[in-house]
Amino acid sequence: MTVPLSWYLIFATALFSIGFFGVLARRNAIAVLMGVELMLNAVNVNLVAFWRYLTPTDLSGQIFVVFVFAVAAAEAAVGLALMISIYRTRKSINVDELNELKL
Amino acid sequence: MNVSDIIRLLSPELILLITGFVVIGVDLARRREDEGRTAAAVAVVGLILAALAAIFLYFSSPNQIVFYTMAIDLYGLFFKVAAFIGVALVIIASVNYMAGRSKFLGEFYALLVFAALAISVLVSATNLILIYIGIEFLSITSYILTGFLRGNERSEEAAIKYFLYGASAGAILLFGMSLLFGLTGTTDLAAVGKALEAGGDMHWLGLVALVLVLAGLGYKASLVPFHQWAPDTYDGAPTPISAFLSTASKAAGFAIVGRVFLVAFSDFHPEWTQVLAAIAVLTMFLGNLTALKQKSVKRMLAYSSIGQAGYILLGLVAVSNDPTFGGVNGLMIYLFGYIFTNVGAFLLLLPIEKKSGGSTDMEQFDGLATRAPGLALLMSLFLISLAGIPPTAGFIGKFYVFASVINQRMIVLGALAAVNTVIAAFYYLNVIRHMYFAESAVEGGVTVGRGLMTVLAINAIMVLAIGIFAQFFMTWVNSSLALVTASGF
Amino acid sequence: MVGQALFILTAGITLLMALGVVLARNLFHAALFLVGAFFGIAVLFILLEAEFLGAAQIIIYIGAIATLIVFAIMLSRHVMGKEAGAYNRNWYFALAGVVFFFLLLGWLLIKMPFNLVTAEVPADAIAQIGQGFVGHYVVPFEVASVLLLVALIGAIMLARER
Amino acid sequence: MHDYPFVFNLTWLIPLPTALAFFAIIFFTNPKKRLSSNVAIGAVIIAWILSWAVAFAFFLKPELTEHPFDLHVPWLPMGEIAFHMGVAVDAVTAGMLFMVGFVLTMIFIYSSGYMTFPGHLDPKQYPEAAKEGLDPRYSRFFAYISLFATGMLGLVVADNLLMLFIFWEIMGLCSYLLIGFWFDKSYPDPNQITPKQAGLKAFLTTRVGDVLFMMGLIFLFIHAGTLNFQAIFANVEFMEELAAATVTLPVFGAVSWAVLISILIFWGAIGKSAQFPLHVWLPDAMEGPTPVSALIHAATMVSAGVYLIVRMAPLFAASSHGVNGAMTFVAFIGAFTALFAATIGVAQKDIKKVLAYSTISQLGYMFAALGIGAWVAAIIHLLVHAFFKALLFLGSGSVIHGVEHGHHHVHEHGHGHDDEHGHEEYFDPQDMFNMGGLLKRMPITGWTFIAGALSLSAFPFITAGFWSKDEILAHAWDGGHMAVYWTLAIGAFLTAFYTFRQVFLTFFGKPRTEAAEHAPESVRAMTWPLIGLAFFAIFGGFVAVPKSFPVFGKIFSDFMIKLMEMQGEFYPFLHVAPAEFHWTPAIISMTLALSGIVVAWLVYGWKPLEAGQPDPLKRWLGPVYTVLEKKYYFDEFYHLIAVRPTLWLASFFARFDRGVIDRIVNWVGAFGRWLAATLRKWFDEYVIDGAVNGVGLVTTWTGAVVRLIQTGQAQTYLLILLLSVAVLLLLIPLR
Repeated sequence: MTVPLSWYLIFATALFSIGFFGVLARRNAIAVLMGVELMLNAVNVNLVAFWRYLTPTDLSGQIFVVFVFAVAAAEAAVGLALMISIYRTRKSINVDELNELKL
Repeated sequence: MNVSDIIRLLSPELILLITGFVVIGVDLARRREDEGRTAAAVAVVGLILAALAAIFLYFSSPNQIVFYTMAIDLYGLFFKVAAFIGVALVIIASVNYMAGRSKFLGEFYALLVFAALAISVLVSATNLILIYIGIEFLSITSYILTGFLRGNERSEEAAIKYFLYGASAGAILLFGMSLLFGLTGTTDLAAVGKALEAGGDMHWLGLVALVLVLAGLGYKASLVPFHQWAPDTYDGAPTPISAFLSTASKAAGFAIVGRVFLVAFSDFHPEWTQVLAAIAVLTMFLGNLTALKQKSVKRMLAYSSIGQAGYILLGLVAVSNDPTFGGVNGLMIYLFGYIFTNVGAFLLLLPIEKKSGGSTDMEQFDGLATRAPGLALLMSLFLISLAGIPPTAGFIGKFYVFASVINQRMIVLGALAAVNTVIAAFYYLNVIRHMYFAESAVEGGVTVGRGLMTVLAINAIMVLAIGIFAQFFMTWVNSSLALVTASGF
Repeated sequence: MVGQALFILTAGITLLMALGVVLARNLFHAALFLVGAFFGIAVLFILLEAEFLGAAQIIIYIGAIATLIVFAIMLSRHVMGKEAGAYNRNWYFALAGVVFFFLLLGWLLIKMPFNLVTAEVPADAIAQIGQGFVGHYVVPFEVASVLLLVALIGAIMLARER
Repeated sequence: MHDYPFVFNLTWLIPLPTALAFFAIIFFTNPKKRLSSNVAIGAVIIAWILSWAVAFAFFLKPELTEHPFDLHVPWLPMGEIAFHMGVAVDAVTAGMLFMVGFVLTMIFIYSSGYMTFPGHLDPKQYPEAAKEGLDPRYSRFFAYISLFATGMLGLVVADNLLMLFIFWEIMGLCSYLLIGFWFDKSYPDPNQITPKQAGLKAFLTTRVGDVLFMMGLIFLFIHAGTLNFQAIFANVEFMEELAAATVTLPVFGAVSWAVLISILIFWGAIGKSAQFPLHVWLPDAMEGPTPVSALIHAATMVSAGVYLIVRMAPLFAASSHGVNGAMTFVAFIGAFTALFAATIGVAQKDIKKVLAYSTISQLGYMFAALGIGAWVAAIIHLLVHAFFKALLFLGSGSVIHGVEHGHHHVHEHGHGHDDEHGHEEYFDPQDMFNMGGLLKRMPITGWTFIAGALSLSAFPFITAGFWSKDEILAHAWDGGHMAVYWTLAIGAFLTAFYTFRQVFLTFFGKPRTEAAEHAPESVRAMTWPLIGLAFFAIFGGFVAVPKSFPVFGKIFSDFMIKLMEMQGEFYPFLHVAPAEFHWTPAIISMTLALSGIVVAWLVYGWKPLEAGQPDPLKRWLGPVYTVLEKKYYFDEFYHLIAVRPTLWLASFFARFDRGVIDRIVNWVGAFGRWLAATLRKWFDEYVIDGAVNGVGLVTTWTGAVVRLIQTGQAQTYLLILLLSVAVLLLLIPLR
């Protein structure tokens, strides 16, 4: 355990922020979804690091991560299905072109 | 705790689970023949059974923790009953609307039942993991339901925006939860609360987690500035789903915000009171002022429901131990009445949309009093309730929430809320004005199906009943304030 | 020291991969970078002695989610030609916001007082995880399975040809 | 338990028939116009019978004042106790029931005759309604007034403040619907307010008062734990506590809770009863059909404000122990409004607007009375005023109707000048200068109107208005409130003047238009209610003749005063002292009232105006009158300090030296106009425009902000989410 906990946290925050940038800046919805996946992964790193450094004998942290996997998979499936569906209608999945609904 | 106890305590959830599968099965067997009517009927019966089970539990064995992560307490049961009724009303009203719009009607009703299941789990959850799963479960079913009208650009756009917003907010929520876990080493809400209380000098760093969790949960309750998905989504979604999202789903959001803040963040009460007060003021003003400028009634209701969220939040801001004006009881009765009022108002748009071919602009309401006096009267009743004018459910809710605020000596907050009711009265009345004081450009009456009429009538009766027999409902609410904070089996 | 070096190497590569995901103009390349980032995180899990999660990460993220993403890219491929820009017009605001967020949150996190516990990971960790799923966390477990089923139904319904 | 007559148990039924009628009309009888009106009239007659049964049962047992009837059921649980809803009957309620039941019935019957096919609608558009000769929305009108009646009756019998508030709001909603009833009416002059706008204005203005009222209500509830009138006012300790406990407010400093609550509640009354500065909605509310004006201005909504303060009087009395007595505020607002509105009434040409300002003024009398502690006088004047003001409004409606018919008659027979040009010039059937000589054409309307006018002018001895007004003035004199006394006395002169200006312009002289020449008398459904109301307008006041007054005092008992005094003694703090009859103030007020009538006769009655001849006041006042005529909404200062003295001085001097005074008047007029224009400009620019622009600016600004952020771009939303989170996080270390 030579690596300080804060290194993991900073890494996770950086990964989270990079993912968030992808969410905010990419035009293609699939790329946005990839950003979301990065964010979830960052949180997983957080959780596992906390588990290892704070409660190594209680496996709740790891169990939490498994649930995040499940949710991420479900979310990706539904999200991608939505994108394919909207692609069929509009022939585009650029997020910034989806602005028929506003104000 | 033996098996029969578990089955009994989880009976609402189990009934919903079985109902969901039965609905799909029934629809597979009868597809095309009845346009989903059987499936809808089964779903409604299942929801009513689940509500009855919840009511039964309410009287039998309140306040127990089941399987470490769920508290079967009166607080949760209250929201369960409210949400089940709301979803059942939405389903009945959807039958005519959805027939012909989609081939997957069984799935539609099954998803609504599963959404009810998600709410049911969420409002009872006392563990960060279950809260996360519950929120995401509710969100994912909502995304699908919002985008259910395949090929309809607005519905699809609404769904994808909701999805992107919800997924990102979910990640932020999760980040906050991971910090809570890191600070306290546990995922149980009560234990988190205790650990934060014992946190010593640095305990205020828990505020970081609080902010992230607030953003992640607040979006469900459409609190400003986490509300922006809401108007677009309510506008584009199938109208019954807008009704669902702005009522039952929002109620679940408030329920869980309430539980997390009261149990896990109880030590931060002075801090979050200020933050939530600011958010409530922002939410009220933004919702109401923007609603003022809308030309489409559907969009106006979307913004109005944001404004309403601001009033509801005041209940949490003014939380106290006062037995009469404790704040949370105001929040609960407000939400309970609001479910009926807003479901009614949104569903009333269905016949209007049908008549106009999709538009809900103010002009479509012109002269409705002549063309369909009953419908106009019902709409007026719902709008009056939203405006908080007695003797309706909306008045009772506002009365308790405002009284709690004033009771806490938050005079400025009370005054700002009062200003908002005046602004809101203006745009609600504007619709009444269109219905009663304008010559209609459109000719002919508005037809309302039997199912929808039943739902509207139930809503109207409930709106008035809560207003008139407030004694009965408030007794119920006041007895529901119990929050299970103990952990363990 | 070896641990630290290993961490810095893995973390650095993972962050670079992540940057690749959000910066690559070609979506297909972005997906490949994503697989790389997932892999790097799996390595970090193993460094943290969470072998089970490392394996699960590879199976679920790379085996399922990344594959799904690639499918989706292929299904909507010809839209992402060279003509469309990869970023929306507000990307610099986004960049500034994200950097601000990172600095702020990073600073707050460094100040956080965590109660570190030094202990060995139990030998039967995987068994304990399994027990957790049928013990304390049985309700989330069941709910998650229903959630996956619902997502499946929804995804099929949404993505099917009309 | 006390022994109450059985009929009291039926009190809660009183608001019910009209409520049922409302639903019956909306859901069932809507397509059948005559059936709808019959349902509504039937319902209101049942309510009337019930009201009078309860009222007389009380009058027959005056000893009940010591333990008023109260019947209630639990409604909202409040911790241990529950909030009760119920009905109560005391002397005030009985008096109100007596008046409200009767006046409502008269108005309903009158409406069935009044709501004929209106002139502003195109008969081709509504062929069916035009054939029947009834308003196309006839049924709806009766549905609305039924609900309105429910609101008023419920308000009167309510035994607690919250229930009162609920019925109060129901009335507010109905008044909105009713004022805007002819929403499709528009005028050639874009500046003239339309019914639609007037309804909204009324609702929003009163809502300002309502919000403050509700705040007061909540404060009172938090302190008292109940809102039941008897429970609060009978609790002497609590009232003393409330008067002693202070709260520190920004700007005002420390005030007692009793004062704060009283003043907050009083604001509700200011809005509802159209007192300064929330009076602006009432004159515009004249855009509604005339029976509505009678409903709102006479019997019901506006008097609800006075009734509220009558009910809350013990609290006001308790609050005046301290320095900043709330009653001083009430007296000031009342007296000021009484004079201020009377001055405006002088220069109106719309027959209904005169009555509107007169109503504001008379309500001011009642508040002034309450403010100086003349509780009984206020109640008596409230009851009497309702009769004669309903009479005057219905009478004016009858006149308008007649003139409108005359106008149509002229057109149908083709000897109007307008037809030659192929288009119709706008004809205002409410303009008094289009009338004249109507007494011959419409004798019943005319004579009953004159009866009402005499009563309003407080014609000595024989009219109800004299006795009730005298009671207020006597109290002011007795109590040494000289400022109030003289303000009200001058107001009495003006009242007599403008009332008889109206009478002479409308009913005497020669008809000034062909329309007036051909005006027929109204149908019986309209004239009978006039006769009924006229009876009470004249004789109703005899219940208020003081015992000490010679001859009359012996003949008529002062039974009503006695009853109210007994009731007042039931409430601690109220200190109801009977006013002695004094010749000095009585003679002063008599002189003023009579001289008002005489001056009106000199100006308008002596040499009646010819067709097209302008108002003589206009000639003498020149520019000032133009300012008034242009419907400048007479901003308040202008009226008090410029127009009124000018008008008054002018009309006074011009009588005996026209030549000399002309120049001075012109100068004063010019000065007045300059002052008015300046003040108005200032007022408009900084106050009205400021407020309007402020509101507009805020909504525009919000709109702009929302447009900026609600772009439809999901990623922008998420960026705002992120930045919001970052800002909230930033607050943590900055804490």
